[in-house]
Amino acid sequence: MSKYMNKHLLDEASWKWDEKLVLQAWRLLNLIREFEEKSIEMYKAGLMGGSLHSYIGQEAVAAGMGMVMEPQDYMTMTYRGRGQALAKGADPYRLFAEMMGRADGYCQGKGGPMHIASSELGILGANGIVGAGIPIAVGAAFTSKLKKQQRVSVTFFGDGATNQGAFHEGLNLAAVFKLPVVFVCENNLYSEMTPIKDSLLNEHIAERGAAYRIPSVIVDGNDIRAVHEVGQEAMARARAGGGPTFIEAKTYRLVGHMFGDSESYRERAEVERWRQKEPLIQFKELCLNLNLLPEETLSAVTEEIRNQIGDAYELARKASEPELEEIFTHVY
Amino acid sequence: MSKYMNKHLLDEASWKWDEKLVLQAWRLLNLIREFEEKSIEMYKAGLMGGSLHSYIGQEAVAAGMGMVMEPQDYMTMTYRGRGQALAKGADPYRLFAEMMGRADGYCQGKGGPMHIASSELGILGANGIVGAGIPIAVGAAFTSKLKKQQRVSVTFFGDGATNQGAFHEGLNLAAVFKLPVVFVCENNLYSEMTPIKDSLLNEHIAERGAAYRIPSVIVDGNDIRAVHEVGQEAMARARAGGGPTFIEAKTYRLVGHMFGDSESYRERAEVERWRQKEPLIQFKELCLNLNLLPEETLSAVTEEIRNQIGDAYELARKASEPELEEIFTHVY
Amino acid sequence: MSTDRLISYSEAINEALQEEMRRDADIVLMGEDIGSYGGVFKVTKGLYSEFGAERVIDTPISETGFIGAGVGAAMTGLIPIIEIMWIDFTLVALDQIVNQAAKLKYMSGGQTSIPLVIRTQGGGGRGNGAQHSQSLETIFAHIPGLKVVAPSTPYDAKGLLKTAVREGSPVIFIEHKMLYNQKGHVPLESYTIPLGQSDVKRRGKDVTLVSLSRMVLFSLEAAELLSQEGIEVEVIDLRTLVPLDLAAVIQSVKQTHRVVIVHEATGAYGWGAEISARIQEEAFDELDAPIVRVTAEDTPVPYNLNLEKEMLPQVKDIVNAIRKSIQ
Amino acid sequence: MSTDRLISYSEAINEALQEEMRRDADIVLMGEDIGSYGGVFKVTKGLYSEFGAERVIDTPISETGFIGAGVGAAMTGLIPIIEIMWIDFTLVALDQIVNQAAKLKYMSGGQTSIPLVIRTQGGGGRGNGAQHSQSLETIFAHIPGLKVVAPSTPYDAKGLLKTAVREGSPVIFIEHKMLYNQKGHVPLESYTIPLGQSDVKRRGKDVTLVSLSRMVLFSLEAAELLSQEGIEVEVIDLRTLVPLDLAAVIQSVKQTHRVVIVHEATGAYGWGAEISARIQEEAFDELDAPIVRVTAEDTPVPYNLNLEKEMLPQVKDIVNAIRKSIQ
Ligand SMILES: Cc1ncc(C[n+]2csc(CCOP(=O)(O)OP(=O)(O)O)c2C)c(N)n1
Ligand SMILES: Cc1ncc(C[n+]2csc(CCOP(=O)(O)OP(=O)(O)O)c2C)c(N)n1
Ligand SMILES: [Mg+2]
Ligand SMILES: [Mg+2]
Repeated sequence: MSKYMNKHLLDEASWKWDEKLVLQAWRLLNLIREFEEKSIEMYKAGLMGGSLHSYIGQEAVAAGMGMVMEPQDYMTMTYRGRGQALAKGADPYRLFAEMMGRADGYCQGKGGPMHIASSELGILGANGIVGAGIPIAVGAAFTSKLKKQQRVSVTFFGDGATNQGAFHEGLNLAAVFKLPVVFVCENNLYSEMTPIKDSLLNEHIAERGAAYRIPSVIVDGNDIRAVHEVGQEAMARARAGGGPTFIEAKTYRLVGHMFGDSESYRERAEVERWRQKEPLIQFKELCLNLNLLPEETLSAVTEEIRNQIGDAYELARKASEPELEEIFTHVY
Repeated sequence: MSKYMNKHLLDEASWKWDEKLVLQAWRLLNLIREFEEKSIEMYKAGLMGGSLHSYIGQEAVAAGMGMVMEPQDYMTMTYRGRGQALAKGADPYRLFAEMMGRADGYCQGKGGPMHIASSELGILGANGIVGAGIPIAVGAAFTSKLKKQQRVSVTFFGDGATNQGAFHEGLNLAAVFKLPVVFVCENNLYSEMTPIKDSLLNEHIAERGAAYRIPSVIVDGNDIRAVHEVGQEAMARARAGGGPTFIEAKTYRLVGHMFGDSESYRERAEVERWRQKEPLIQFKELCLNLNLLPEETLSAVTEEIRNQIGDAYELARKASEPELEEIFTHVY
Repeated sequence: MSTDRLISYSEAINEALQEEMRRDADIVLMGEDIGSYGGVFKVTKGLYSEFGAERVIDTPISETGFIGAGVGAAMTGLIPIIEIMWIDFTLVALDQIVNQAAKLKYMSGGQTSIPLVIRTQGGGGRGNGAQHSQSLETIFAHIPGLKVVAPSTPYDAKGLLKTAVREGSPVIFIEHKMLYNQKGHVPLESYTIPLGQSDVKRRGKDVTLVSLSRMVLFSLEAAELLSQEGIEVEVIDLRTLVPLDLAAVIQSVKQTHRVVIVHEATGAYGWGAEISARIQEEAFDELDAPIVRVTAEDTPVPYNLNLEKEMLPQVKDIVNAIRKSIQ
Repeated sequence: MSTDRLISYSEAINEALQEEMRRDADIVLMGEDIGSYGGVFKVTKGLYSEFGAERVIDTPISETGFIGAGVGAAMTGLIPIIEIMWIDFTLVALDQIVNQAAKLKYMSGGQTSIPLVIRTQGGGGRGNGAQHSQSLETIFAHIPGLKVVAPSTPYDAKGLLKTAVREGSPVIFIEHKMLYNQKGHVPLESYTIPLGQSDVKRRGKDVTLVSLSRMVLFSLEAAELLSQEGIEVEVIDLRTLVPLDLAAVIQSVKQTHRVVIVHEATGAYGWGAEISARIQEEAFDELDAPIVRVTAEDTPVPYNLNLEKEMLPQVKDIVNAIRKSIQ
């Protein structure tokens, strides 16, 4: 293994979170899951345009990183990016509103689900072009470095995105200029309907980060604790002027690439195997086994968030449409 | 070091070429050098359009590969590519004619020095866009594999080109589809006026080949024997269905990036140091030291080639211009 | 057409691919998820099982890489048909299309041919947002060396694609996402349609309307509406922008003396301008009124479906434009 | 202009960069070999020594990477001016220009601004061949969200670049390789020129000629020649395609009733078509003759210098077109 690459192993014995962190993690995981479930409902109800790319199964990556990002940090993500937006502090109401194209949406209904952005939250934007958000995040890190701002850029992308030229160019720039960027590759084993193993030869995608001499780490992306740990280290390195880090979070999406995907390219058994390891169940069991939080508290949080999401959704359904003249604003 | 990467070391003790090979090598080295010297004369005389990117100092790479390529093999190269064309068997007259935009030129004067191509020689074309020839060579290898043709694609490019997205995507495709491609990266330490060490962090560019799990080898690009040896192995692997090889040939261009380059970005002393190691002097000394060929023979070859090049040049100067109507042919 | 059937636009394209691949073993398909999955729009359905992984190739997400590989394959004896899932993604690979595929024959003095088809789909109407709804045909049409096809019906799609594959030079074949499920008459017998031949989709004596792709359908709706008022619109479907069948347009203009051009691409510097400029260059004295263009507004495509409708040309806009033209 | 001097087009651009960088510390330059070497066309000469490696950044050869980084930097408080060495290379990075820079403000509902200038150079005339001689301004002009500038003189280049930098939105600033050494009057005093304001480079009553970039110089030569015959051509230098100063063109057409449009871009689907279409849309009754376009032929740019001349518009072609227009 290259000296720029390592496999993260959580030290179960020494691992310790206070109750606040545990609760934060559980809330975030639930927030994303509930939001995603509701989004499917919304899509089925015909309330959205375009396609819906669900994040179910990958929540621990966004949530773990969300716990270590500061409000001033920058973020880019993909069409599958509502989870990361929530983790960065986005308001579910404004997210739903955007997905339904309403004036109260983050982008006034002009962006849609693939283009969530929030300048106040440092969310530079989700991107519909595979790989394109990577150099943009690198550029934000460039500003941060030049202006000595200690703002870190976190960019989320998939395994398949690592085959794009933009990935290559973006990583190299960050490495050469030693920029405060954290590259988070969510390896969910598929790029749309194509198994990633058919699209590259690397056993670990982290090999690709290491090729630019960027410290690269493989982490269990379904374990929020693990993501949190490597994320924290990466953010600290970036903030201390140590340059970029590449994180390969091994995870799995439990639903289709987009709503309507027949999923003919994978066995149900494979999905079921991964369902056993899914981040919420995993973390819940941990909480119970280690007596971190009682079952009632956990369920209460889930319930509370479910209600919160339900309310936000209902509110968003009633939100007003943008004025037609809005097509002409914000062009230049 | 990655198991996909190794440093070639010529075994001086066991190295052996018969006289035919020695002569072939010397001829090729001289052919390219004389051609390049004459090209500068031509450019100075105002007989060419555009820019002239000289290959002086890097001849052993093209020549060494030229010795191992078969006529049916495919090749792509760059604006700096007359050397490789000669190594692949191109006629100096038709090259000069093309550089002067004449009807007898390989491209009827419509391509110019940056776009030398010869379908009969398998030269798919030099390219003016950095990195762009790489996927094209990969595509030719694709044909070869599909049609079971045993034709290998050789693609030449510079160190700077490895920062382009097209490089990344091309190498990955070749790796995944296990195509018969030999990637020859001529690391001459500069990408135009920028030292390559300012544009990437890798100590060896071969690291980048290895990142795709392509067998990658570092070779002394100024030693035609070394290039020949690694080239032979790479071609054999490709022909046997073993897939691509990446060769990093460490070399140096002894003249400016293009004619007129002030070379303000490097010390004269550096150039002089490399001049000591330049491929022709190196090979000539070897021939003399090992008694491979007598001084007279070597000089006679140089002389003969100089005359041949001189004649080709004079002939090309007199070649006719293409008809003006030719602007409308070959568009579709 | 004795053996006429109704099939969809995507089925028609699928048939063209299948027939051509059966005819010529040098044809290969490349693209993302086009193999066993059959493509996200299902256009390549069944081809993987018939022709196998050697000829129906699932590629990594690297459009520059595989379009470039397509160019190299085309130069060396194959006929690659490349699917670029959305036309918006051609922009990550435009160098290989514009600097390479379009120019290599010319730059090599005719030594090389690039028999390459890039199939892609464009247009709006599904709320896919600004990066998945563009109509970029003008960009390609402006580049010498590329032919540009954009069919409006299953019949045309099949016949034109079969020709494109045999053209021996790079063809950008632009499908429309909102047409995939549209059904139309397609004979069982094999046929081809030459590039550069427009088609009069409706005869009329009052106005010449020039369009292509989905906007032909909108135009026909508009023509139908106006016909009820006694205004007869001749709807010419260009089908290809390069080569351009200007002769047919001019001929019609000589009858109607009025022109409306309809396209889904944004207006400014869009292809309608070329048609307009050409008509006034070649039939200046025939024009009784200014040529009117109906196009998308000069903005990115907004996500909200109402806004998207407002931004893209609609039937009512075409009706208004025709009225304006005959005033 | 009391302190008038003659300086070259490249010097004028260099001055604009220097003045703007002194004015605003958020401006950074990015590009290949622009640092201590000063750029292959020497346009950034001296800036590295004045502003240092932090603000004058030599990038790896990765246009997608550093244009993308420029977009990200622009969103977060910097004003990047990016040099793309040859306009032909924008094609390796068009996604970042067209799908990102041009759309992010819109897609974010106005939350984001992209104050970004892409400086590049195009055009033929040096025998650089098909991949280094293109005039691609039409492509950019067709994309909503991009402003497009192409100056013909040192004075315009300086004034327009200074404005572009302050524009707060993406501007494609296209220089011409054959103009870098052209000298012209540039005052010592600071000035700016608004985008969207054309300039009458020569007054005339007989024909309105619309052009930009190097072709303005050719057009002025043609006008000079014809003036000797008593034909007075009004030469309008558009200077920017987006925004487009159509009003000035229309005003002139109302005097001359004849129009010639001259550009170096290939003709088919080139920007001249838009000007032509717009004029006939807005001044149909003013036209006494068909609008004539003088453009490059619809082919790649051949290498041979004679062929290149034949393919690109020349003074004699412009003269002929004007004659044709006033026939
Ligand atoms: C340049 C480009 N090519 C293709 C697509 C179509 N596309 C959308 S998502 C996707 C798969 C991406 O896979 P991965 O990066 O693994 O992310 P995941 O969807 O698994 O989160 C593809 C091919 C695109 N959006 N952009
Ligand atoms: C896409 C692209 N960007 C920039 C250039 C301009 N350019 C021409 S050669 C060159 C340097 C290439 O360096 P390298 O790959 O090391 O090759 P070398 O010239 O040293 O042989 C550059 C930047 C180009 N031709 N294409
Ligand atoms: Mg994936
Ligand atoms: Mg180099």
